[in-house]
Amino acid sequence: MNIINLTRDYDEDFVHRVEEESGQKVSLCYQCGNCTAGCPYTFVYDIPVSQIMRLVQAGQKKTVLSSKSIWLCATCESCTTRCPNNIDVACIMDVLRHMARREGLAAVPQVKTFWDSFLDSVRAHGRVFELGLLINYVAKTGRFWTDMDLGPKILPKGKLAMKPHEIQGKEHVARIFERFERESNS
Amino acid sequence: MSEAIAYYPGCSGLGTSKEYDTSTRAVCAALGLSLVDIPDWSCCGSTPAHTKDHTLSAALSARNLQLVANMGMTAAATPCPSCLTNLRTANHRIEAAPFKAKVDKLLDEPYGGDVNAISVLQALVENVGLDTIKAAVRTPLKGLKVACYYGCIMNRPPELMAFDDCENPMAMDNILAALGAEVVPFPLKVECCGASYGIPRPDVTAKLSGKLLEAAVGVGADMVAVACPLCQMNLDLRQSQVNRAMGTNYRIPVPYFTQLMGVAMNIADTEIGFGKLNVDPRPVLSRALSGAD
Amino acid sequence: MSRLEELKTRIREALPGLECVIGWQQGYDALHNTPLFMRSDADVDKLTWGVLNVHNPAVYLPTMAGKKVGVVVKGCDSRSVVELLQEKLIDRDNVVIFAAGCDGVVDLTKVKAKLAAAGVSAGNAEKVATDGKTVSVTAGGQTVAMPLAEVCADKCLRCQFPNAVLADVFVGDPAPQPTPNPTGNADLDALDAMSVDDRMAFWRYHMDRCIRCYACRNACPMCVCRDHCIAQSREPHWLSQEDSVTEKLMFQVVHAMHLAGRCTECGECQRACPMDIPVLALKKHLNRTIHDLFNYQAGVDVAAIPPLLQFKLEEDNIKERGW
Amino acid sequence: MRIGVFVCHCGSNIEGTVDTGIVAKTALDFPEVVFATDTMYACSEPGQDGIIQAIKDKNLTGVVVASCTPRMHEPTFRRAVERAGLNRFMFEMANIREHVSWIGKDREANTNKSVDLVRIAVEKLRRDAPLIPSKFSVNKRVMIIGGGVAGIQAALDCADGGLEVVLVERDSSIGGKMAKLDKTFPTVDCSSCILGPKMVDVAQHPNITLHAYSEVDAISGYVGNFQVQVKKKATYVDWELCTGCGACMEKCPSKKNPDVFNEKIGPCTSINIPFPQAIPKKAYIDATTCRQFVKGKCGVCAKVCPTGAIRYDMTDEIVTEDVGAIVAATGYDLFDISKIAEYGGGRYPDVITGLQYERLLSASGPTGGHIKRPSDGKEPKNIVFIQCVGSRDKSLDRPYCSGFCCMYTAKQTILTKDHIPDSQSYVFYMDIRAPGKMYDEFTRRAMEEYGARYIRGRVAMVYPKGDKLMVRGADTLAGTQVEIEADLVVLAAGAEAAKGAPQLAEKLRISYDKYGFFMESHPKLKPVETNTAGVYLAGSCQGPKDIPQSVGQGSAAAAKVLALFSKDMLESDPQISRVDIKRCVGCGKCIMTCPFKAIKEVEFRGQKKAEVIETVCQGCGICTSTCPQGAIQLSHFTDNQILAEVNALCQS
Amino acid sequence: MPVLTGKELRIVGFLCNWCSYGGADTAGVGRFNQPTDLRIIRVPCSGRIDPLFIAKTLIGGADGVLVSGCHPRDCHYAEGNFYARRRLEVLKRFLPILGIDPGRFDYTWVSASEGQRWQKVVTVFTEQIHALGPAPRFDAVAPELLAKIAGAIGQGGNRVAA
Repeated sequence: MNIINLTRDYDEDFVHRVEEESGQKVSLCYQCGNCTAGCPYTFVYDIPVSQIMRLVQAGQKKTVLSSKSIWLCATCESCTTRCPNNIDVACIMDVLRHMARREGLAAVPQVKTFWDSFLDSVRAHGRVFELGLLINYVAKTGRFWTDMDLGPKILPKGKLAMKPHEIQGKEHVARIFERFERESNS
Repeated sequence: MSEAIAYYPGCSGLGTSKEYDTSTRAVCAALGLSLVDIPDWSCCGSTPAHTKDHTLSAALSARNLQLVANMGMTAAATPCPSCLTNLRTANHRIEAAPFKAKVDKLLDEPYGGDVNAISVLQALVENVGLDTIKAAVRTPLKGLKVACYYGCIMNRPPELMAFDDCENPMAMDNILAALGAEVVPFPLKVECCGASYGIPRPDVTAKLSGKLLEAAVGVGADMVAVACPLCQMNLDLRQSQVNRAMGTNYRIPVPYFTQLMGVAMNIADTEIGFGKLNVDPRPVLSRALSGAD
Repeated sequence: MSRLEELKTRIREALPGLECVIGWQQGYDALHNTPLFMRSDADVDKLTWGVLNVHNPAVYLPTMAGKKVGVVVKGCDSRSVVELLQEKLIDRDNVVIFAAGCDGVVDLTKVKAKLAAAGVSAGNAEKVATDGKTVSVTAGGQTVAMPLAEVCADKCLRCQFPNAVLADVFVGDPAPQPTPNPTGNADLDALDAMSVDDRMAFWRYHMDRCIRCYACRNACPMCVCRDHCIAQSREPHWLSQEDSVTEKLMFQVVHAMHLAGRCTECGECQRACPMDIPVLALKKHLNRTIHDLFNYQAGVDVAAIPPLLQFKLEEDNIKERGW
Repeated sequence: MRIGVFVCHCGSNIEGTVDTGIVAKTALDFPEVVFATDTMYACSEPGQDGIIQAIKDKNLTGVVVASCTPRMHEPTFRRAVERAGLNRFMFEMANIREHVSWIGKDREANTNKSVDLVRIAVEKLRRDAPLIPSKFSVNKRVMIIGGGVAGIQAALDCADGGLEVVLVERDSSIGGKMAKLDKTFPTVDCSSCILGPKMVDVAQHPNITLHAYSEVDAISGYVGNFQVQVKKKATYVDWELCTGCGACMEKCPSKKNPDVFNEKIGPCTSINIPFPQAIPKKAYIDATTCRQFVKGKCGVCAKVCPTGAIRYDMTDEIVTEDVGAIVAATGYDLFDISKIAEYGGGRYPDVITGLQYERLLSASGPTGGHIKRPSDGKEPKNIVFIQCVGSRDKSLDRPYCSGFCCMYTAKQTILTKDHIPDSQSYVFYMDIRAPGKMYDEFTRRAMEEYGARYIRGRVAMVYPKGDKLMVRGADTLAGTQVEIEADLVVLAAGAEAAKGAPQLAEKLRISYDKYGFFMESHPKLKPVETNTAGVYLAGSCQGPKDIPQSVGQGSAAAAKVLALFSKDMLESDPQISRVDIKRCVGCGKCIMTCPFKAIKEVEFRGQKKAEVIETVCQGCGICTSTCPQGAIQLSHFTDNQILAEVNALCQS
Repeated sequence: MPVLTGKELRIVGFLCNWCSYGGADTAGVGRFNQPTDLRIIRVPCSGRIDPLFIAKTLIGGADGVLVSGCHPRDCHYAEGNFYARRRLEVLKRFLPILGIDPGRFDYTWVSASEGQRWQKVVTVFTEQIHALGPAPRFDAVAPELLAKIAGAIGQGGNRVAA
């Protein structure tokens, strides 16, 4: 196990950025573990959420941003709801994902790919085109077996549209994405 | 008494949760709650948007809220908790002027910030009321044991959602009780089902949904009533994946609560759309309603 | 029977049980009325009612505390009576309030300006006539007609209470509720529009002109300290007698702060000022603050507790600054 | 006035960053200052002697000491000038240590600022007047409010000290929370065995008058002379006649009422004596459940009572007690566990509070001392204890530590093992707070000898699964989520201010914090005093406390009362408000705003005037800033004194 | 000499004895460095502070006034700070109409244990006063400004403001 040198390895800027972007004060956390206790995803996390909070407090940017946990959090808000110190933990997890994206990190790539495919679909059509999203995701990840078993169950129900529902204002939506990219690159 | 509220069906309402959309529309119409479609609404961005950026996420929601404002209305109802969370979060975050400025920069038309978003569930409880629902029951769901599952974000975090009890919500229970069903106390009402990990991490979703199905069967429920398209898909469509992963053999129907309202209110089968579910609730339903067990 | 005649009748009826009744009479010329203390029927004959009754007779009530007296009031005057009752400075059993609906009173400064503009000397006005809309002043043989709305007191322009809020005897029909005229607030609007530095210069300019005569205080019905005003005492010694702008301004601040939550904006301070200094603006500003903070207005409810003599554990409108 | 100024070096504490010599030299230029010097340690014996000597040598009539905060040594120097023959109020301090030398190193600025502070002290002193305290007599009776262990201790100590004691208890028996406990930590001795004799002593002590089933209705007066109205609530039983035989309870047909003494986990009758050791052991009727009151007919108890003590027509009665001091010992209440819905308290019968568990453990409890879970009466094997339920939780506005839960939970795990040897206790905790004598050893024993499994982490949720309760928590030390299939879940519900505490504080005119706990006068040096003279605190009404602390405070409060009553006459603090009767117009604004009802209206030559009640006035000065004509002035902080300070600072 | 020219501004503090004065003591005991401008006048309670003291201080030439008392509900005298809060807030809103920048006066609550909070309050407030600079004085209004105002007033009669 790595020894952390708390004087040298403490990334003050990282702590500051997390606090600023989330609007949360991480020093409020007293490590009771309630977030971990309630988190439905703890079993797949590489670092439980309470330890993510601890590592943020300790300024351990690299460990946190390269963790799988931040990509496996579903924002179910259990942690935020039950935190005795009123910390919006789910928001901090969101912010950590934002930061990881900026650093080019994604420890669970298929989750990021799925979310990106989703947003691509919104950007292209104004609304999500479910079948298109799935096809796009499969194409990007090569995970061609994804949900193949469900096809026979759902296709006959006539629920999955074969064509996207294009909206009239889809270029409005596309412009939101364009402006967002411009703003974040400036 | 006819009340009007803007209606935001959400993308899945056009696809995987069509039956939620049709049953919601039919039930609300029958109860005098007029749902007015938002012209040319777009996707709220759902979870993927807020995991990418909060400004982007808020802008995608704000576009729709402003469309509602342009209709001259001040409130919108949505059946989908994920849409609801995004719409409400956008409203909450833009209370801070610097954030609002950033959002407005992304939009064609800035959002004024004065459209409230609530769930269809909340609209049914608060705008329509249990008494009206009770009075509209034609076929009481007597003998049907239902577990009400709300999903993780219908009521959380409580400061944001500002509806019902966040640990033990009762709105859906009360509606189903009003329909005459026997509501069994379901302890995992607000546990997460695995959300959108069904595609990228089916193992995760299978495990979490499996726990929910286990608990529902454990409390003797005939079916699980839900209020979220994603929950419905995970518990119903992916039930076979759960069974495979957990070595179980569940076959429990997972209808939307609006579908059960439709049954009790004698709404047309085409609107209820039970045929679109994976596990068809009708056999269980007719067995329970006929008193045979 | 006119309002005035009915008032006189009712006062005559009540007079035997009263030390005196305070009202108004014509003063040294037709334009200037003065207070009237009616003790006999002959005194009652002198009573006047109308646009020239500018004084607030409530100012005399505290000095007569302990005696049973009557007072004739306009709507605005009645608020001072209410305030005095609320502060227990006079006894409800010892005051009989006579009132009638009021159509407004003139601001003599404005009247004189109109006369001057018409080239008429204001001295020794011979006759003043009014029909409720127009005031016609005859002086030096010339008659100048002026719309009442243009020469009435500012307080009448924003009047909310043309009829007494509290009266034992109310004669005639109540006056209609006037529509507020924004020009009644021109003084405060102008100050609001100024920069902070300009406001300092503004008060500096006026305080330079102040002659420290205390007429503002003496005319104020709520200045009940009278001989014990802290502006002139040694114990406590708040102000020196030095004729400096800061001491004079400080006096205005003392007057205003002591009226916070008590001032009914009767305007007597400003009317009495021989230098025409707009001292009422300070009190109006405070009243606005009191209303914003505590949703309170003085002189409408005898039973109310003034806002600065009470508190709430959590204040509705006071947001403390985070450090 | 001839003023002397003494500027203290405080060793190097002040001199290090302030040139005290220059400060003293500059002070000589101030009006009426005839003598100024710097001194090494003004508060030391030679320092004080130097001041006394200078007063005598230079005929000083007033003294300024520039040194530390007056909150530290003002009383010291006041005594010194008094020894030199001056009135002790002819003295002022300039705080040039805490407010100057210790907060910055700029010697020039510090020296300069010190000069200013001395200047305003001189200006204030020039307007000081000698103040002489007045004397008044003391009524040497004391009232103790609350008959828990703290109140019992205070009552017994006062009574043993020879005082007449009036003890007021809200419930029908004294004993408080301690009477409900089974055993006590860390000795595991029987709670009722050690409390019972004290309760009997209260009943039998000739100096103690006990008003049980009574509440304080109103309080007036001041230290030495309080008048307290006590409402004796209707018990519907004549306690002069009741022998406590219990025949009425046996025959009462209304048997299914939630037993408050048993924390509502067992039933009781409408006419009830809460527990066998109750003091007084008298029955009372709960009119909200009694059939005679609810249905208008029954009368069984009246028929069976051998002494004919039942009085259905009894009404509340007010008695007035005159006392010279009051001790508040009103204890605490428990956090409502149903507010944490994820734990299911109030929803699942087998989720209970620690105090309810005490009743299950107690031989006099509803299960006769056998641990049976409320839902089905089964003996639980796996028992989960959750700490900090409503403590250390900002989201519930309960950020404080309740102090004693760590210890009683350790005790309960030990007792559990004693009762059910094949049981297993689990304790979810965040930190173990065991700083008392033998306390930490005790918690270690629970783990090491009794095998309680301690898990460092909170619990997120409790939910039923079959006839078990699933407890899902975290083990933060292992960095994992954990689940336990429990038979019973015991929540260490946090301590809250007793219901009605703020209302009582208002009557007592003492401060209380935002949680409703009473405020002591000084957190370290005056822990049982309040800021209202003659009112003292004991026990958990001031904040959560365990039994030894509560007993200690009971004795401490008693010592304070005995010390107060050791004098026949009391001196009032003369730093109070005084009315200039000539200036007063009798408007009563001061009377309206005085928080202590210390000003009354009087008639003076036919005119209304305000008059200060010297013994009640606490010297806050709200009246002075309220009076428009400045007719009421707070001595030692008059308008003129503050104005002189303002002027000195503005004109310097 | 008392106000160091160019270095310090004239800042007067009114502190209640029981909480804020103690808080300032605590800050001293903790050696929490603070700017030196502030001069503290000790009063028993924030309820003793007649808002007129503050007006007097500011009109008299101080550059800033800081009032601090016990936190609401913690008043040594139970209610003094509740009255103070209302009166001080009224005064704060009154100052601008007189021509005094409201930023020159602030009030806050600091308990006897909050030494660090006191340090922050003093530091922030002193910075705020330095940002505002020396206070303009009524007896030293610039002649040009006076002439401008006098001119504006003169045109419409004395009572008309501008």
